[in-house]
Amino acid sequence: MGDARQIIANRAAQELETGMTVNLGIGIPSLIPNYLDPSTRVFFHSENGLLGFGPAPKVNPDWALSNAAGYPVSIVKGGSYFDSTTSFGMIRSGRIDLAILGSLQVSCNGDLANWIVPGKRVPGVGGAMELAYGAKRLIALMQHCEKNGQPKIVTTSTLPLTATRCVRRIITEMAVFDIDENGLTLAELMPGFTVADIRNHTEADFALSDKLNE
Amino acid sequence: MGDARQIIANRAAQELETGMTVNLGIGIPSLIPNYLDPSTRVFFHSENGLLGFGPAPKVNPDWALSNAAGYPVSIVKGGSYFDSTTSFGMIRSGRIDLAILGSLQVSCNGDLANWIVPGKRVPGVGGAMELAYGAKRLIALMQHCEKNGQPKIVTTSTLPLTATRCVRRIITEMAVFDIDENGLTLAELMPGFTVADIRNHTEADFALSDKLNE
Amino acid sequence: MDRFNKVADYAIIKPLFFDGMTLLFGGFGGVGTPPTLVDCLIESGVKDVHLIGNDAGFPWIGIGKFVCLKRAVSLIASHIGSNPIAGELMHDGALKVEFSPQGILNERVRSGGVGLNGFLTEIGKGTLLAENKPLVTIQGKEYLYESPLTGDLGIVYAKKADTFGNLVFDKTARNNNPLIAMAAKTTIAEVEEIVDMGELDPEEIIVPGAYINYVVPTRGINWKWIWEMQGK
Amino acid sequence: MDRFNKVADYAIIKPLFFDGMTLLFGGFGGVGTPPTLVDCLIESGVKDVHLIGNDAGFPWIGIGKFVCLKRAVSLIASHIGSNPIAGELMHDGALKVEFSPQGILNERVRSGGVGLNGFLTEIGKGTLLAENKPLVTIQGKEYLYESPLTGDLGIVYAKKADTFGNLVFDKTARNNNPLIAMAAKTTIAEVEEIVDMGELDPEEIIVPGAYINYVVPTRGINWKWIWEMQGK
Repeated sequence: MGDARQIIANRAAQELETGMTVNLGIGIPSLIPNYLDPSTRVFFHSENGLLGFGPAPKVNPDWALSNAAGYPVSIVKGGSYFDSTTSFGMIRSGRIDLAILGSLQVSCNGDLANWIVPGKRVPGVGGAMELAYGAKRLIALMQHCEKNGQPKIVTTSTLPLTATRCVRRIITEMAVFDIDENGLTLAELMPGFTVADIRNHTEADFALSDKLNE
Repeated sequence: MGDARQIIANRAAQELETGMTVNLGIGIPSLIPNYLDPSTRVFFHSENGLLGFGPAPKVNPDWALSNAAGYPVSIVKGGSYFDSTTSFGMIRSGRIDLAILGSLQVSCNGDLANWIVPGKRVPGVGGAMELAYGAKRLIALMQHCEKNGQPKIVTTSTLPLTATRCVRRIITEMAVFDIDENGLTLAELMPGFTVADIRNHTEADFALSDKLNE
Repeated sequence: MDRFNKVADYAIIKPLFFDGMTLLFGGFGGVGTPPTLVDCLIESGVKDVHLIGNDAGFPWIGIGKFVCLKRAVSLIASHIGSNPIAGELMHDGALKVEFSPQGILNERVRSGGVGLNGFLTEIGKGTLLAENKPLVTIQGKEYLYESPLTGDLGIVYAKKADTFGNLVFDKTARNNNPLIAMAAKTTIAEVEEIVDMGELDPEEIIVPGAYINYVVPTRGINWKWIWEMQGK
Repeated sequence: MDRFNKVADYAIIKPLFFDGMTLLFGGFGGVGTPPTLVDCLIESGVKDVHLIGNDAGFPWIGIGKFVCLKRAVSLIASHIGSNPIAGELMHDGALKVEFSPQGILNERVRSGGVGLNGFLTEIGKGTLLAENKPLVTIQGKEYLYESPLTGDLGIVYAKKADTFGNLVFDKTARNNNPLIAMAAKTTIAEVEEIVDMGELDPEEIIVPGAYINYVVPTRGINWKWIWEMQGK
């Protein structure tokens, strides 16, 4: 399972391009910097009020310099601190080029569910609704199925939604999907998986990218 | 006429108390600092984004340090610069203790008209509506009558309003009035005027303060 | 009170806490929540408090310490995941929690703080969080109405203050403190350093002193990272 | 375009001006209006421009120079008293002017800039400025709805920028520039000084570079006080 998370993060790291302003959610997305090509220079945004954070200092982390998950970070040259309304203004007004969020379910029209499992723990929504609404491009990361094998890419989400029609790409350890107004398209297979594997583990219907065959 | 303006400003200066945050409108209110007792220490607020301004520098005024009327000022110790939304947030949320505005008409219930004379010049409303709405206390300054003798303290304003039921005190060269939920009360006579003089030059009905007799 | 010297000690500010009050607190995951003021809140013994802030902190950091004492009756926040005890209290019905999307929550506090009457947004439309929120139609399009938040008392943390209450913050400990500072009837700033008026650069002041009623010196942060507390 | 080096020359930014565009401009009575960008706007020859800003400047300062050329068709502002020519154009029907209370105007620009959909207020209720504005009733009380403002191009003035577009301002020349900087599709900052990334204190940055598309060096302010121009 740990391996699947690393595979997803590794593939997701390729989505980042030099110059982008990027917000990474908690969970799998937080692993992405470990796989980022050093020549790819992006500015990471943190909801608590920081644009341009870098790796945690090796010693003596500063309690007053942390990311939105509460872990210590550093600030890169050109980075800035600001209050929470400026931070979310940036998100809602489309100044975040790419948001990559962990997910519980994604439906074939791009509806995202990632904040609540009724009857279980309800930690709250944090900034996910705004990132889903405002980021120029939203990618959802998740393991392809639940531990019990239940598919998480679905026709209609069975969980309360974070936002509707917002996910543009899904990356799992099995495949990469794109979503547009025509619905879901299987864009890439991850190493070791066939189109048939994906069909067997995906509830929603999907089209095949030109580059793929059954 | 110039004299009347100075008399009004001189009387209005007595309204300022140490510790207050004060906004002075253009026109007669801008003359008040000339009459302020040096022992009275207030913070002057300027809509363009400055709390704590002082007198204009004697030489070399700085184009980037001016008040809302566009005249050069200085900044006092403890003063701060901020953007326009912070400036008006301070106004609307009641952090301005006292606003003193020039006025065209005030009605007996405290309605203020000070921004437009239909058919004549329409410079626009500026920040007057917010000051009238948000300042903890609003004082209106004006000459008692129009040049043609027409009273400016009226039962119902004949001009478009800036805000309703906002003026708490009126200071003219003839008198000082207070306004509360019971209406208009003549509080003080300025030197040289009698209650009869005020009755003759005021359209609205008013009560007499306990300190005054007919 | 001297409006040019707002420096106070804890004996002066303790009577500002009262049963049933609405308390706005600054901080994000405990970073930037005033630790000494939270201790003071705890020591004051007040109960039935309505809390408004970003989150429920950690059980040992931020507002979390107070939440765990069950003396808060409600909390408006964006998440409570970092404080499992808050979750338990919510499930037991001992703490009423209203979730607001994080940026929307900040804007609601700001709306109250700057004297506006709420705003319209599409964020949250079609989700659970839209329940009970008025819908407003403008030019044929429906928006959620988000109400302004204000409170009786606001507590914030800053790096430096001058005696007028002008505030300067410290890196990501700024977070929602500038907004919380505007939204309460009375606001107390706990600070690392207090300087005379004129010693702060007027350009670097983030919260003008007009918003602040009291300035108190911190007794120290005593920060614990989550990995230092795990298993304790 | 290099997102880490947004420094541009006037040849690059001239094509950003176009006929019929909505232009947001920073400044308060001309203070903080980018003078070289206004000259560039004038030289570009564009017409039918919709302007949004605090005021109409002075005839010789700020946006006033452009307004006097009759190439703006509309202006949303809080007052135009400092530019009598703007008043004449309004009375002649050559310039459509919409007045907004000053703080409300700034909040409308901010609302657009931070991706919200307008707000409710009591300011202006019962006045001429409430005409044509939707009334929204919340819990039995009526408020005016104020719509967000956005635009095609925003021009602002700052003291310093780094090459990423992080901005630092100069005293009261800050005014509405930080709001205008957020509200347009494309934003150009004219600055006195350009420095490398890392040379600005991250605490003192008022507008993060994420909002800025181009940074151009000013050719100078050439400020004239009103008393220097009277009788000219």
